[in-house]
Amino acid sequence: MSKKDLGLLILILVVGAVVAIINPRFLLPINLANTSNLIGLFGILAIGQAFVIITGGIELSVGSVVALLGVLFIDFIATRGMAWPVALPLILILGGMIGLAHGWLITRLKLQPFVVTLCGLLIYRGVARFYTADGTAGFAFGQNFPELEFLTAGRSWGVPNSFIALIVIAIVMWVVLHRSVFGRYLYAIGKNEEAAKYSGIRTGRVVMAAYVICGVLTALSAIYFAMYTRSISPASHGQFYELYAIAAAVLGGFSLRGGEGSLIGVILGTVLLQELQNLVNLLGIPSSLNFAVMGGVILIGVLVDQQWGVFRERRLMLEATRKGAAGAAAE
Amino acid sequence: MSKKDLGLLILILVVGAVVAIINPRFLLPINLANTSNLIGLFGILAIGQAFVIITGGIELSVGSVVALLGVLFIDFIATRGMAWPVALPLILILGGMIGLAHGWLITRLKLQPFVVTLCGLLIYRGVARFYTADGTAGFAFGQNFPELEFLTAGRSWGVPNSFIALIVIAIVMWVVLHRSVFGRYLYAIGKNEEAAKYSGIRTGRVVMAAYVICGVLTALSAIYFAMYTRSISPASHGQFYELYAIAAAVLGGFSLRGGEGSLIGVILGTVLLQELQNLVNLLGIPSSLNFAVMGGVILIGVLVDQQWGVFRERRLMLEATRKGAAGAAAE
Amino acid sequence: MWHEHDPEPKVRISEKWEPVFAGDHAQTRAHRLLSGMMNYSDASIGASTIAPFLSLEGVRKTYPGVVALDGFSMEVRPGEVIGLVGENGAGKSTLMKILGGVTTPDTGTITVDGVAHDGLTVEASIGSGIAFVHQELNLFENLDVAANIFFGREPLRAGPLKLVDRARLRALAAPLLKRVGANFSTDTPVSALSLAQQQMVEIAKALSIEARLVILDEPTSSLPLAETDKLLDVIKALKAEGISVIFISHRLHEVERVADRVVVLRDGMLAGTLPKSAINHDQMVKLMIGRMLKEREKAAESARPPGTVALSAKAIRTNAYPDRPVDLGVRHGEILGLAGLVGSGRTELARVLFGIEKSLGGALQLDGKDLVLGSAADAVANGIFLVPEDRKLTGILLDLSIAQNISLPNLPAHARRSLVSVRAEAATAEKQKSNLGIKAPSVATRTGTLSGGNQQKVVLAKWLAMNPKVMILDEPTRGIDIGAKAEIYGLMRALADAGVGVLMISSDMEEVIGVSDRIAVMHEGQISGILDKEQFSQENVLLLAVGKQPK
Amino acid sequence: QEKPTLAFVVNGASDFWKAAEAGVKKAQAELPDYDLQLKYPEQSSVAIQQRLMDDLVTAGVKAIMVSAVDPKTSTDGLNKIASETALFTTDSDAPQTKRVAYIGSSNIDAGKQAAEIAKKAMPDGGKCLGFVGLLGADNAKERIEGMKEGLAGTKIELIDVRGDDIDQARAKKNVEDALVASPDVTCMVGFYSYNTPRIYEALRDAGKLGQITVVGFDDDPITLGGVKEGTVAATVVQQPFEWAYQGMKLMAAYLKGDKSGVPADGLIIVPTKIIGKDDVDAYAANLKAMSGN
Ligand SMILES: Nc1ncnc2c1ncn2[C@@H]1O[C@H](COP(=O)(O)OP(=O)(O)OP(=O)(O)O)[C@@H](O)[C@H]1O
Ligand SMILES: Nc1ncnc2c1ncn2[C@@H]1O[C@H](COP(=O)(O)OP(=O)(O)OP(=O)(O)O)[C@@H](O)[C@H]1O
Ligand SMILES: [Mg+2]
Ligand SMILES: [Mg+2]
Repeated sequence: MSKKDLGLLILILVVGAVVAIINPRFLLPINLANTSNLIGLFGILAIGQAFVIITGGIELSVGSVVALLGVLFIDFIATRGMAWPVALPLILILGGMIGLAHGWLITRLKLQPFVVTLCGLLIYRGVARFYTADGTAGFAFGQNFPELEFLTAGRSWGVPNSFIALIVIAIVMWVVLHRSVFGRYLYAIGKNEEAAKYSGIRTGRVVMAAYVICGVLTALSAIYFAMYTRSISPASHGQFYELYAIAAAVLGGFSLRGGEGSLIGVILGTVLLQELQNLVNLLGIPSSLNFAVMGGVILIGVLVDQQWGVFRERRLMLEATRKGAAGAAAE
Repeated sequence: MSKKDLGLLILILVVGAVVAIINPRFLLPINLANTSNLIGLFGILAIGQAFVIITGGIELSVGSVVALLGVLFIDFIATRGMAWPVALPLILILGGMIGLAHGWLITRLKLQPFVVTLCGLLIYRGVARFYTADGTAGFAFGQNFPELEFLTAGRSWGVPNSFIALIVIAIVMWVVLHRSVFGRYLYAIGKNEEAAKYSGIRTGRVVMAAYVICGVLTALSAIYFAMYTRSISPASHGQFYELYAIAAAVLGGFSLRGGEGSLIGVILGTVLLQELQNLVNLLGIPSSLNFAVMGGVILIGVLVDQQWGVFRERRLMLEATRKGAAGAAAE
Repeated sequence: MWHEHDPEPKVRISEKWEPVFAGDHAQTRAHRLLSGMMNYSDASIGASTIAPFLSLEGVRKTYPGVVALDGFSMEVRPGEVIGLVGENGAGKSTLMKILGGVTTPDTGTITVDGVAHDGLTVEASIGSGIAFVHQELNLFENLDVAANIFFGREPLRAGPLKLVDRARLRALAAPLLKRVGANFSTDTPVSALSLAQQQMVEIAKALSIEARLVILDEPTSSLPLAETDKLLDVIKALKAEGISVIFISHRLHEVERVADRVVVLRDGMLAGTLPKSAINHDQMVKLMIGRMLKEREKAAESARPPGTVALSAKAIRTNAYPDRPVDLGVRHGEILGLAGLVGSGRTELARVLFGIEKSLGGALQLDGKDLVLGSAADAVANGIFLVPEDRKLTGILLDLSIAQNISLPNLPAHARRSLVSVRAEAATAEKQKSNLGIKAPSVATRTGTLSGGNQQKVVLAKWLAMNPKVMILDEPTRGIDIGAKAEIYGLMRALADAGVGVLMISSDMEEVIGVSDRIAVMHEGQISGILDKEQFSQENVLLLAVGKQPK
Repeated sequence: QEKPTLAFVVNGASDFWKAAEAGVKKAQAELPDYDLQLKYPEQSSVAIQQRLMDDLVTAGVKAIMVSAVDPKTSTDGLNKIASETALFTTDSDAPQTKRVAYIGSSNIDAGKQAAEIAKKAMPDGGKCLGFVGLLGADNAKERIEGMKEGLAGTKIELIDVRGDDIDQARAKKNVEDALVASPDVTCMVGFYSYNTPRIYEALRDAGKLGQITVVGFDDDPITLGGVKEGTVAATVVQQPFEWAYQGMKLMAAYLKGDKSGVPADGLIIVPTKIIGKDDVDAYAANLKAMSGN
């Protein structure tokens, strides 16, 4: 765990302790379970985003994809009677295809990631709304899918299964990002794509793979969100989720210029954001201030992190100078 | 006018011609006036955004600033009884101060523009909602400000004054961007900030000035928007306007990497976007498809532009090759 | 779009040019000098009549883990040309950056016109008449040439908006371009210029500043001979106007030709100062690295006869000259030098051979078999490697460690079940580090903090750690010190002796003639001729480079 | 915070709920033993509202009255809340859940009342265009459906309804564009509280005020002003004040064990009212009095 991640962890614990002192109900198992459920949902989303951000890209269409694929998933299993073990991989494949399309436009046709995914944001939401004719996709009364519901919204030993899914995904993705050849390529491309190309890396494929991973993880979280809300009005479902995901990554130490950030960081970023949401509700802060609190904390977090870095560097410099001076004096 | 701008102009005219053929009412003076009014409103916003994008930055808080300053403006003149000639400059100064704060955080504290303005997006909306306690800020029935209304929502010789304002601002800003030293510095910083610094430019100040300009123009358009809707519910007013502004700039040939784009381009981008909105309503396209149409056209526009460039380059090459071959044969 | 290529090359062959590389003779002379080794210092020439206008006193600058400058002092007098030499990483650029106000020293004072400063800012530096051409290019490719030359000092029209007087800007820039011998116009966008042409713009920019001191940090690193001559003339003209020049170069013969005084840096300290009379190649080398060089002669001799053709281009056409087909073959076991003037299309050819760019026509063959390259990855898979011209942009990843850079092209070989083994990576890197003598605290050091020469060695190391069939080196010794150069020549020869086909693109005449087994010369996108060892001469290369027949 | 807390959770930030806030305030004055709260979710989305209620339950709220964002399909989520606290619904019902009771009005009936207004204003028939925020939202759908039902068999027709995603600039532009695209329209209906004022202003700017029949919903001050002026035919108002006031008192009583206030079918309908030119003054005065409370 890096110093940066440790700092974030401490911030999370301090905020948690303060909230727990003001309102001890914060620590009730039910509250922790509810919050960790949402951490699971948003965490999966944020990990996907992180893979794209590492390459120096950005994926703005996440919220719209959550809406579109959520609508499709519910429509498939609730209205069209598709078996969920068929629908689920189908949705994941669709997510992967969306990612592939983005990656293709970005790497082959050389469009800017911001532009491609901004258009995606607009298009997918439009399609989702058109698909339901602006109506709501949801389950009929009494329609149940016990196994699916257990997997997505159920709990094991009191822990939400969505959170367990996040942990599993995080471990796998940690290995991929920090230990594998592919992960190294991602960092290299994020730092300097040209130089990576000159080292014989097929950068196009690697970047495309990052978008596909993001697409699949987004699709997965779309299913989780759909099963959590059990109803989707495509006009608003998932709105701003891309911002949550990006904010989690940035809080977790990712640079939007690419090539920086750790998987633990993005998970901790998600935890902090959800803790803040929980705090606003639990402490009775007017919900109109919810956004302001979130924005304020991100800003302060990033600022402290940045200033801390500057401070440390200065100290190192000073030390080096002093040591050098001492050495010179001794000679 | 560059080739790129010309292409965009042709696209606008072609789309306009098609719509006019399907529904001739598109060309009614009243429709043109209505649409140009909104072009004025969004155009001012987009010019501000363009100044920031040139430096390689981004301003995501635009929509929230439109909401916050709009709420404040209406509150000042409608509820607190401030004279509008006082309130108006006050709001512009507030906008400038917001820009200054962003510029300061970005240039002095070295935070990423995306992060700073994302936090702004969250914070200002939160503050706006808190300010009205999630209520609506609006004029009482019959509350009138004839001069202000004439300036903002009135027409001169059938042309909306907001559009005239845009033209004036565009001319001034064209000179600033394309003819002044400041404009030149903006382009240079957008391409290579380090090198600009090595040339003795106070890059921090220049970038800050760009954010201040963006803030002031955003404030101005916030006033225009407030006088157009005459009522603001801070939870939703101005949502996604930053995306419109960015989309207009990108359509107009700006690169989010900085250092590229022209003022005419961003205006034409705004015109195209508003033409599309108008088209959706006039052709009776389901309003759920509004977003999808916008996203689709931006994507196609950017793609065509990009592929056109590739195509032209190839043709030039081919020609050269042919000429060379012919020359070789002649020798 | 690029500018029209002038059919009549505006290149004159300088008569004054004489080779410095003179083999044994120079060697013995050096030994003679060394035996009576004098350690020159400022004091020994203190009799100088003109007072310095700028002086540095005990300047020290440290970076984490590195002491870049260690109590360095020097002074600059009006109208003198100071040659500043030293190994890679000796601290030359750091020193200049301090003068240019880009960095501030930890301790020490800078005295300008009798006023002492702890450090300068960029504005203060420009204000006191210091013009600076950086080692790494600092141009704005979205602006045109004139705008770049006068950037930050644009002529203005009257009025509050500070509008640029564009006509005057162009009028001011045109003579400067002429002076540096540029063949492009003032309104060419910089993005359309080659690296060497960009370097000319940088020099024009330095000339445009009403300067008392012009600092040139390796301005000739990618300039071929003719342009270099122009630059040296410019320096002499400046001196005649009473302007001081600090000239940094690893091409010592250039220093020899223009410098009034040579300051030698070693490990951040003053190794010595040579007055005009004592300036010679071997003396400078001796002070720089503390020993004499022998490797170069060895490098020139081929241990084996050349083999079959390894990589050949058949009527390949590139983006730079779509109408000119190129035919060229590199044989196993030889070093094929590729010479040519600025913008003759050598880099473009290398990019096509490496698969980075698609050819517009023609075919490639590797060992007689047709080869289709879709990307650099294909080239690497076939054992064709490229050491690119622009190190900072394409050669290495400045933010990665040395070890990570070296393992990058061959990562799967350092991985088990596609998980990277840090140990294997470090082992490879350590081996290369000691083989090439890369100067760095450890292989985990960030590459960006290394000096230019050591960065170049890292680029080489990453390919040497694999098994090349064909190695293309584009300006391999650009910005590399004389010692390291010799080492790199040795490495190239070792590669060739092991049967690798080596294609060395170089603008350094001395290097092309001294190292190659054959020399191909490019002229406006085509191979105008290939010289065999017995035809080697400076004149022949230059004649071919301007499209004439060799003698 | 020893006092039991009762929460009123709305479906999104809107002026509409300001009257409910007044109702909660009035109820608070009469129920000193309870802590009454009105909560806005920060966005009008199921997930966020669900999260808000989960957190309220965690914070120990004893009873919740909710205007669910999407009641039809949120059965499980609402049942989860209902299993942990006393759940009431308002604004739009969720009859399939285990909620204790519903208090509110019927949007279908409101739509029918809008049809009444149109019929009265245009005895000779006409063409109506509707404007709404979210076309897919239940309340919008029910109002539109109710109006269509009410207009069935008459010469008045609702030809299209345009959505604006609660973007007021777009709401106004939609009206402007409609005036251009469909010059033969004789009546406009604003289905959301802010739609009627935007219609009013766009007509005023175009000089068509009075020529086109405007049918309104809710009681935005501009709407009421238009009614008084005669340029808005009439408006259909709900009574969120009553929902909140009666609802809070009902919840308090229910928690004390007094279940007499809950009817057998669980439906407490507070009827919507048509406010025409004649009743507008009285209504506005009442509104003012309530919020002054
Ligand atoms: N920004 C930096 N951070 C850390 N170390 C640095 C930095 N810049 C320079 N150094 C170190 O300072 C020393 C001097 O570097 P400098 O660039 O001055 O060398 P140089 O003499 O110009 O070499 P070259 O001939 O290769 O250009 C080197 O060891 C280098 O690694
Ligand atoms: N992609 C391109 N399209 C058009 N022109 C190009 C392109 N790349 C390079 N050129 C131009 O082609 C010419 C040949 O450039 P190249 O870099 O290959 O020459 P070079 O022999 O390596 O010279 P240098 O000494 O400048 O490195 C230059 O004038 C350059 O501006
Ligand atoms: Mg250097
Ligand atoms: Mg080259």
